[in-house]
Amino acid sequence: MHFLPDQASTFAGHVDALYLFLIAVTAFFSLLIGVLVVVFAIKYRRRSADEVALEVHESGLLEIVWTVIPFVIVMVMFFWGASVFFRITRPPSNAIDIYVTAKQWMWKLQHTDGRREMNELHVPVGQPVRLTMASEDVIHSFYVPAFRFKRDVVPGRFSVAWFEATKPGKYHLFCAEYCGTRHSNMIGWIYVMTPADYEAWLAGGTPGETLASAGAKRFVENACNTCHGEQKGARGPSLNGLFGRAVRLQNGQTVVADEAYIRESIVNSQAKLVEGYPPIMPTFQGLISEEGLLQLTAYIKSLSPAAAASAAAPAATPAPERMSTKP
Amino acid sequence: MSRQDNGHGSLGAYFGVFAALMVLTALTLWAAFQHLGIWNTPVALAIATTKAVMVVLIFMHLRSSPRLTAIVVATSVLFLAFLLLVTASDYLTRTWIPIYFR
Amino acid sequence: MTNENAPHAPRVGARANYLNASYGVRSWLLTSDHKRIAVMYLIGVTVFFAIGGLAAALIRLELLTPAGDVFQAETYNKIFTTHGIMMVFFFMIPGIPAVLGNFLVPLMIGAKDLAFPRINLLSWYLYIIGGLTALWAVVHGGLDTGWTFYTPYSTVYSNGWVVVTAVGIFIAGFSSILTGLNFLVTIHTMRAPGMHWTRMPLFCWGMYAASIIQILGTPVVAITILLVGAERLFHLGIFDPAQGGDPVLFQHLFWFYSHPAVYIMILPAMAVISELVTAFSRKPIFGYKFIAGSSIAIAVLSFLVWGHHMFVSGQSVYAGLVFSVLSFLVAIPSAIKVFNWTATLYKGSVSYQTPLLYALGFIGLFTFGGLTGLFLACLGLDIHVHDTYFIVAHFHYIMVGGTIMAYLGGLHYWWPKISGKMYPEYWSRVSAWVIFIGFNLTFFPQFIVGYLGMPRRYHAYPEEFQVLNVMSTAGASILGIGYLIPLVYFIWSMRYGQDAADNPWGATGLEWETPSPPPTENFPETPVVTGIAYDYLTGKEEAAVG
Amino acid sequence: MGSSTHAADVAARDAPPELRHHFVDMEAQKEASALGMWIFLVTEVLFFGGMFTAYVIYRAAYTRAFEGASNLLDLKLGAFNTVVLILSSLTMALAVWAGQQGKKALIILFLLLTVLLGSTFLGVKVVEYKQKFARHEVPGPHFVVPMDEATHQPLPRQAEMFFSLYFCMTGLHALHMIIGIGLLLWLVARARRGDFTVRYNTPVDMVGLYWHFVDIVWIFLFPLLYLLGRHTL
Repeated sequence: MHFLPDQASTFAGHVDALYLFLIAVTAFFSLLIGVLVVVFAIKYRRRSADEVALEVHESGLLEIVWTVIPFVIVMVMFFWGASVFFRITRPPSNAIDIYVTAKQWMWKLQHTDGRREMNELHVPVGQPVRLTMASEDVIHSFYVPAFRFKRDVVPGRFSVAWFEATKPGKYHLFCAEYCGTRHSNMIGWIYVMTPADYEAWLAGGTPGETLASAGAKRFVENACNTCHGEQKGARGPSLNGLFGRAVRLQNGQTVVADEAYIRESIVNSQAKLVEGYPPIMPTFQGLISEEGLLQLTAYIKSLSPAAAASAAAPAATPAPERMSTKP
Repeated sequence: MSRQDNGHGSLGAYFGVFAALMVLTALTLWAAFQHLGIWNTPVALAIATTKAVMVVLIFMHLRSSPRLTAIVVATSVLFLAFLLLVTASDYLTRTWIPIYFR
Repeated sequence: MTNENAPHAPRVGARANYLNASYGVRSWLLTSDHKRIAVMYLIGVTVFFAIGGLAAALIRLELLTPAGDVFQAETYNKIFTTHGIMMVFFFMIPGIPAVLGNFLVPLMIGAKDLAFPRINLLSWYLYIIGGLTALWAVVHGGLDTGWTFYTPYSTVYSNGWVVVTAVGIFIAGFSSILTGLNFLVTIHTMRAPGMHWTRMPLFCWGMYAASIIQILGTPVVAITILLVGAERLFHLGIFDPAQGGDPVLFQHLFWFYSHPAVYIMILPAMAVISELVTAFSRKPIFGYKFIAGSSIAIAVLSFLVWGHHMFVSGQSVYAGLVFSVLSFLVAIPSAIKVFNWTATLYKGSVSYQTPLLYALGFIGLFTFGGLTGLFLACLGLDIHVHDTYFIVAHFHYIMVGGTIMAYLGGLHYWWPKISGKMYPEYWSRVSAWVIFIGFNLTFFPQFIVGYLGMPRRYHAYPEEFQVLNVMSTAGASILGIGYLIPLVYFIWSMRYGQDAADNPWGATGLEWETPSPPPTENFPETPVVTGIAYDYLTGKEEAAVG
Repeated sequence: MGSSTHAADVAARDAPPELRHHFVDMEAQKEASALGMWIFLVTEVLFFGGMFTAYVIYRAAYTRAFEGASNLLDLKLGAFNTVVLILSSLTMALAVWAGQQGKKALIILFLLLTVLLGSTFLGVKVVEYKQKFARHEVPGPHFVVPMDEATHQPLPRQAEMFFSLYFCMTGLHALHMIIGIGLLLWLVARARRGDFTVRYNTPVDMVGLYWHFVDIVWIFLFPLLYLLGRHTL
């Protein structure tokens, strides 16, 4: 009977340390209160029917003490928790890309070289893996207890998160957000493999059509190239080298073109109008499937190979912006 | 406290507020067609809030009601502000790139 | 002055009281006496608790085995949704406020009745109509969205009775609003002369704080559920991402109410505990102002913390930080209360009657439950434990270990006043221990299986979690028996119980100055309050006995 | 318990018929009723507040779509409705004033005027809704994405969200108007029976508070729904 799941990611150790600290605090205060209550109940039990209690004066100091001490403790918890949380919010730049499509009651995982897997994911150990996830119907949640990794996959946007496996093995994959009848069957396995095994596995499988090429086909099908072509005076902004670049908008702000920006500009094209171009792009809300949006994003990312590597440039300072959301 | 009635506005106050509301309605209509850039919405909301405050103070005679009623009204506005601002804060900061923490 | 003379002569020796003031179903169903309405709520709340409890038993039965072999997946989903809805909206929210609050608030502040008695009766009818509507939906096939109605599953993909259940909850929501409104106006305008705010029993402070939340929170969930219903009926796209809607906005609007709602559940429980601890230590409360102040602080702060339900749902990082720090702050007033209760026991004259057993059980379990809440407020940890059984264990420690323990403690404590009869002391102590043991065996293993990664709402789970789930089901059966015992002896006591004295515990409080059970108009003439709340006679140090 | 007869209990024996048994005197009863109504209005503020939050969020997300769709609304009817509603607030206030004076004829006159104005408002709303049904601007399966008057291009598809919110907000507001008119007619019936005197006119006051609140909701709805995109024309 073990009380902690396997620690199989860089993140797991930090979370468990924090967990043990909170357990210590919980145990201490529960015991403190429990013992005090039992001791007082026994020591001051009513011995005769009309026995009266003893006068006890209220003490403001005591009240301040047991307000400040809990406050300090919870603030320590907060800062420690926030630091652990920030560790996972930014994918490192050397992460490999996996595109995940969640559909009612199964996970479709696609590697950039086109290899597709169902409810299973093979990743090399010691290599950060960035998941770009989209849902085709309801909210799902990609949860790997061994990595202490969980991220809701909300339909209507990309959910980007990452993990780095540190221990080869076979780990549970669960869907953690209730998503319907077979919610408990939407499970799978993450296979963390040593580099040698991973190479062998890669060699064994036959890579299918890469996402980027599927995206290119879809780019033409939806007549995107009529405006976003490379010819002079094209009506839409050129997409070469777009990914990762800062884009100046009509309202004067600049935005970093990440996956979310690409998706929003397809689905809700009027949200961020690029400077120097008329707002004539139709909105493709509900016209392109999640699969298609993933492919288009992969295609556009492939148009700027340099940018793809340093997609998550650390230097970008927070760009406060007019209210915008990714529905 | 207000003039002759036991705590309720007089006729003059009612007609005065009515006139003011009409003027403000005309003003907000006019202002809507002016190009004030990002100030269009704040101006419209400011006018609407003024009209609402006048209705509450005079028509609903909050001015001559016990202080507790004013506290109740303030609480509703405060908690509505909680709902609006905290929800909006999520949407506003969603595109901010988190500080890089390694 | 009883407003109607009793049709038959009252029982020999029984003084005129609110129970025998008039007979017949009409006299109950059209009553505007807050005490009778409280008893009718007691019956309604018990029925819905039984339904929710049955659903809980079925869940635990299914989870005995890793494979989903007792029910089909869809049936299991409908069962846990029924358990959630029945317990949250039809037992926990009305629970203590409607039963104990309705009965006691007028009595404790020296009033003849609530400010709006007929609206109080309307609240009961809205509660029953809402409850029956939700029950109708359950009987006709139920719904499988979970009690949270998350979109777009509830609006687009679920084929259960979402709209009918939403209407049921909407109606019951107004019962909660009107009860809160009644308490606020009563406490503000109808306190007896001399009953200043600082002399009011802490029970009324707890009801006041819970009413504030009911008034400010319930309308928001009402409109949210209305929008979900409208979206299903008229194919609007407000929360449907395919048409530009945002499911996270639904979560914001839903949790804006649903987190303060958990404080509607716990504040009345804390209010009961303040009464029990003082009465059975026979000693003024320690830190009256701090406990009353904590209730109000919780009521206000609870409206700013809802984001901790959405740390992993794509909410912005900075909003997550703000919600995390505020969620930690809202834990402080609860800690202050626990410390003050413990200090009240110090140098008291503690008598081990059943209400105190429940109170001490509450203090222990609520402390542990509250502290596990800090795990969820903590950003780094919530990533791992969100939507797992760790969370299920946390909120059951607060709701079952806290609110239900306090509810039973309060029910035992005021049973002489409500029914005029005493409950059997032996059996009540046995059931208190059975409940305490069964509860811990049920929910403590869930913390462990939760951190190991077992997700919530799973019909089938991996084998390695089975041992802990079997322990939990074993505990649930003990807990189930524990709850049946009080049901039996409370009914038994109404007929065969020993007649109760006006003040069986020797406690302070205006409600103990009325006969048991009190007359319809509570106080022949309005009492005048002179002393502080709980001004028990206390001896000096040197005069201490033994 | 001493047998000190409390001043209130003496007053209770020869109290006016409208005094409820659990109140000390009429003033306390009126104060409690007013506080109760104001607290109810707090719940209404937050009830509409939920929808205003959705409106604010989606307008920020789909500004172009919302501005374009808003310009399709009939401004003349909207402005006329605003004037009608503010006028009805005046007549309601006069009805409350008349109630305090106990002038039965004036109470009935002003109440009926308020009912008339409220019905006019609802009539205009019916006209507006019919217009939208005709132009397929009603969200749902047969919604047609309208043309943007400024650029003569079809509006972004999220314009349907604007109309969803438009119908939810104005629909709920209209429902509150219907309830208000029902209450006013009930007041007229009671006024005709002579229930309202200088000493007892609380119901008129309470319905007045409710009616003014519904007017305030429209005071915010009108600019947010009708005026937000006009500056772009």
